[in-house]
Amino acid sequence: MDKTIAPADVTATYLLGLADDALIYTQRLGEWMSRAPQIEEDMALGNIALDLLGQARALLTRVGELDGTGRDEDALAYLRDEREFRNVHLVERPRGDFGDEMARLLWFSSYQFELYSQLTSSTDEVLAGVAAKAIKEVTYHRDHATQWVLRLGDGTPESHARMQAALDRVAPYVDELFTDTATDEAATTSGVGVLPSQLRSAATAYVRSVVDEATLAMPAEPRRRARGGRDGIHSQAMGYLLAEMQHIHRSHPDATTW
Amino acid sequence: MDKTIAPADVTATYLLGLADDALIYTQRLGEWMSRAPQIEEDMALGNIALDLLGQARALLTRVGELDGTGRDEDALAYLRDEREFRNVHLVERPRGDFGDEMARLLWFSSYQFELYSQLTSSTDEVLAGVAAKAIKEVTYHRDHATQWVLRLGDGTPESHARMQAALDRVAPYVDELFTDTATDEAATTSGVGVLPSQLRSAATAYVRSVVDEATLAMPAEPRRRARGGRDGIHSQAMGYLLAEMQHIHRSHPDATTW
Amino acid sequence: RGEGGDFERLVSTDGRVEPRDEMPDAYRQTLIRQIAQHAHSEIIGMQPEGNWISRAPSLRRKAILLAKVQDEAGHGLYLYSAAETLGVDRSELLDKLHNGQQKYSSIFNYPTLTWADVGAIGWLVDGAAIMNQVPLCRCSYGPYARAMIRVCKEESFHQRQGFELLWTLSRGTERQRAMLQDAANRWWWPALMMFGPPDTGEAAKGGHTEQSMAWGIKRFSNDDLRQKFVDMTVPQADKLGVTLPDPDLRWNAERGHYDFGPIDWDEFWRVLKGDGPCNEERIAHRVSAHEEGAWVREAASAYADKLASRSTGAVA
Amino acid sequence: RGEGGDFERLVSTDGRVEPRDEMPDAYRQTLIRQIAQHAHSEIIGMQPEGNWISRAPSLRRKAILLAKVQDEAGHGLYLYSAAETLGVDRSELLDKLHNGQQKYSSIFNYPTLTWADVGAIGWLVDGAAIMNQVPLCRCSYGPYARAMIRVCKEESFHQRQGFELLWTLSRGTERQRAMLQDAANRWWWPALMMFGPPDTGEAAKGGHTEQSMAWGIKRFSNDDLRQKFVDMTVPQADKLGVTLPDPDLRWNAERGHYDFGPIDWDEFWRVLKGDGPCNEERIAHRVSAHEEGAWVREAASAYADKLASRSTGAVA
Repeated sequence: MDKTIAPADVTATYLLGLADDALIYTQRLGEWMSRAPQIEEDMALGNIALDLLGQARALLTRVGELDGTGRDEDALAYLRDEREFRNVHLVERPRGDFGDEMARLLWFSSYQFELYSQLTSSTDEVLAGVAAKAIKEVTYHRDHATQWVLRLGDGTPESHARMQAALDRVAPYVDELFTDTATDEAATTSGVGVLPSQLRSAATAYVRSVVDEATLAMPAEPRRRARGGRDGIHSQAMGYLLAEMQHIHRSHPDATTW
Repeated sequence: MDKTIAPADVTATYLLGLADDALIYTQRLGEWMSRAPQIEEDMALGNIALDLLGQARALLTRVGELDGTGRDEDALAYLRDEREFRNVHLVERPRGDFGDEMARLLWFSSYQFELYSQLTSSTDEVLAGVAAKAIKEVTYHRDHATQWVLRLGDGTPESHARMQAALDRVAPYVDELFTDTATDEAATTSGVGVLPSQLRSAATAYVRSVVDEATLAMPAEPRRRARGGRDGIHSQAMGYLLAEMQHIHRSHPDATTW
Repeated sequence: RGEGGDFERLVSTDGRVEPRDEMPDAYRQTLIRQIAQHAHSEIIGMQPEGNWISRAPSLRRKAILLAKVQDEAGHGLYLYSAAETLGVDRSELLDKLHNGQQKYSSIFNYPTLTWADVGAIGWLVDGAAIMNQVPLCRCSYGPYARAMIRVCKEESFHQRQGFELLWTLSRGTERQRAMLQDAANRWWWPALMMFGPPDTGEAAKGGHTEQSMAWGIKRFSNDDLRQKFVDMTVPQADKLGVTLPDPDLRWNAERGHYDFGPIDWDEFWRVLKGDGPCNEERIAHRVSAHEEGAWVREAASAYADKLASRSTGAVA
Repeated sequence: RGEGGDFERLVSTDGRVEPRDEMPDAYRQTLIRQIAQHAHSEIIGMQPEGNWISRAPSLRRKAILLAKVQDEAGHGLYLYSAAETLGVDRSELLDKLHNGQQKYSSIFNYPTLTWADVGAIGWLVDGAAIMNQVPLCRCSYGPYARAMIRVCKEESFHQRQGFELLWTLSRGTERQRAMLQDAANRWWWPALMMFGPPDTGEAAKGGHTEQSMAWGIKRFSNDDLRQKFVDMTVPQADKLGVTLPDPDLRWNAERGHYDFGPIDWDEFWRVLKGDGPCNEERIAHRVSAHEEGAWVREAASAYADKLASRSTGAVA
């Protein structure tokens, strides 16, 4: 895929992965609005979704500048096909219960925390700026997930069991976050990016500390591992997500502004 | 809506309602493929969906001839917006359990049975031809629903309760099937159509006989009634159904053939 | 303080009644009912707009909509807190919402069918709500008045955003403009119904308006507020190039107001009593979120108890 | 009949073994396993294609796809019936599918990511299946052989439809052609793996091929079938203007066959053992349909019992 469909520019391709992670996760988090366990949580998940959407917009805009296609954030979000999206499977996974969401958020925010901590010194100034802003947001996201994993893990017997099951269900999606692609390597060489594999131990150590404190267990090595998201190979859930996200925009091909 | 968005020609508008009922119900029935309670039922529901899709295609093609827009079946199915669809709410209702589906199918096929029995003498020859073919299909659909309502109603205590609950849930959607619109009146006057209100007693009598034999009770007058489908006023479920149905087609505006 | 006379004096001098003050039970119950209904409306109101978050046709609008729905959750929280100062608690009020003992604004029983509906809700529904709510910023009950000040500020912002969304459509393609007109057609009359049934002239007899006015909870009649809303909104419709769906709507120079046609109160009562397009759906959605979240709330509470007992243990 | 010699004679003379005939237990067990796996593949195979019914980009294609998925259900039924002649029943076999004791074709653990995948499944996956199945029409076990005749007829029809879908894309827009090429890239190697691991030369030792051939269940080795498939398919790819993703693929005039590159058997084993993109999803989907339908099957069975006892009652 890197050779044929992705934008030629390595930086653009690299940024597109980060942007799509944030955009697609925004879609999933947005599904919680009016469905959260308590009203405070509708607000919190809405906040996190807004932060991620802000990251996605800044990054997509930058991609459009870099890749030479002149696409704006909306063209990139609404007019690409599934195989052109570069997000990891973790973020496209259909919404599960609240435990699943907190397991996903704990891993994703721990990953993003390590990622953006390093990217503040990216040679791409826009990315460095996004990272500097994002690091504060992501610190809050990670803390929010942490608090909930503690409450659920060390709450009632039911919540303990459900939180453990959620961690187990999310486990197959973790490895992909920390797997290097050729684009990652090229972007790291150029000083724009960072190798995901170098984020693994710190992020995992953080998650482990939370899981331990929550009286839960780190899942065993999962039998299967999601892969291919960065090459545009997604799960079957992705097409439905995009159908919903893009339908109105695509239904008005001649509309120039919304 | 009749004045502004629907095709000017009364016949076309009338046929569009019948076509959209069949098309949208095809979408819902198609969701059962690989999800039915037994393999024979995957086949049966697939058959029914295919019959309805055939009706929809013939009717949509006729609409495109009559309304002067020159649209083919695909333009009508894939490129209309939600407010231009004229189906009743019953068929767009999200898939429930198998009891819900049989309650919906019993009502819909009983309605279509009376409808097509009369439309064989429509002054629109295409419609008369569709009706003549459909009547055999619909007889099978109605019989299929009947057999299942009997089995579920007079099966186990659980299935009895679930089938009754399903009939009750479907009840708010029945009235709309038999409510006359201005288009129905004009189409009846011209000899093309038939008034839905004139189908009510025969269809209801049939359903009642099945419900009785199944040891079930006809639901009480429902507190609410769905309305407006024929004017393009749908439920919130409709937009998601159309997003899914239309996304790929709309994603390729320059494709001329599939 | 502590004397029955304080309440009457406070109310008659346009002072603020505070939670610690004595107040007549009927006043307390009226406030609880009204504030709860208002809070419920914010919470249920998240659904029709939330319906479009995943499908917003631009990322900028998606962000605005997400923030707006989130604000509504926030308004719900302020209002439940205001109600709690009257001696009830949120979970009790939510139970009453879920089992139908308390209402929410009937406007949210209408579906959002197109993207333009998101704008129409901001323009018309929030517009009508603000008209109702601005006087409540001077309500005799302090916590409610203060919550309303904050709510109204955010609501005006939402109202302007809704108008701006529609303004953009009005400068757009033919289909975008048709979408705008269609939304106005569908939301105009329900918005007028938001002010409630007539309560002036003949209709004044037997309603709650008089008592609520005497208590300083209500400042204007439903009909006066409705007229103000029409007078404010018609020029805005002109700016949007929208024809409001009322053939009787015209400026009456003599009255200095717009005249408008008769409202279909049968529809109002029908929807209020449960036969609206989305009544069942709204409550079912809300109840299912509540039930699916029960284990989470229980866990949070158990964890808080553990923390409390641990810190007690540490002290002991 | 009834003598051990009958089976050997039937098999060695290319006759048909029928359910009432005696047969070695190993033969019976091998057939049950193979027919069940084949039936399971039809049932699980409904999912990747069923995934596109709601989104098919034309109504004509939607009808073709609906009919095809329905045919797969039908194939499943014939095959379960054939297996039942060997003394097992469908519900037992389904349980073994659901709990992982029996397998289905690993190809269905790949996702259908674009509309072109529907065509690629018809062209490549059905094409490979037919190559495997045509010899089974002469299988020594009668009911299986007869089921395969019917299945193969319908499968060839599906294969042509798949090719025709792709042919249409190949005459379409640049994006449609890219979709076609991408699908071929992703399905080519998994299709080659459908013939199973090498079973000729060194690899022949220790496999089941020899015994199955002796029993007249298998007629050609995996490698021979794979070669036939490649030879048949490469010219079709040319017609579609598709480049198959194998740099080593070229005509070998000496062998009279196409040479092709090494297959990634690590991927094959990985997916077979559960680490494929959709293994969990396919089984979970199937199990949930089965469990959600339990009350329906129970009701049908209870109702049938009632009818039977009523008619007995009437007779008595």
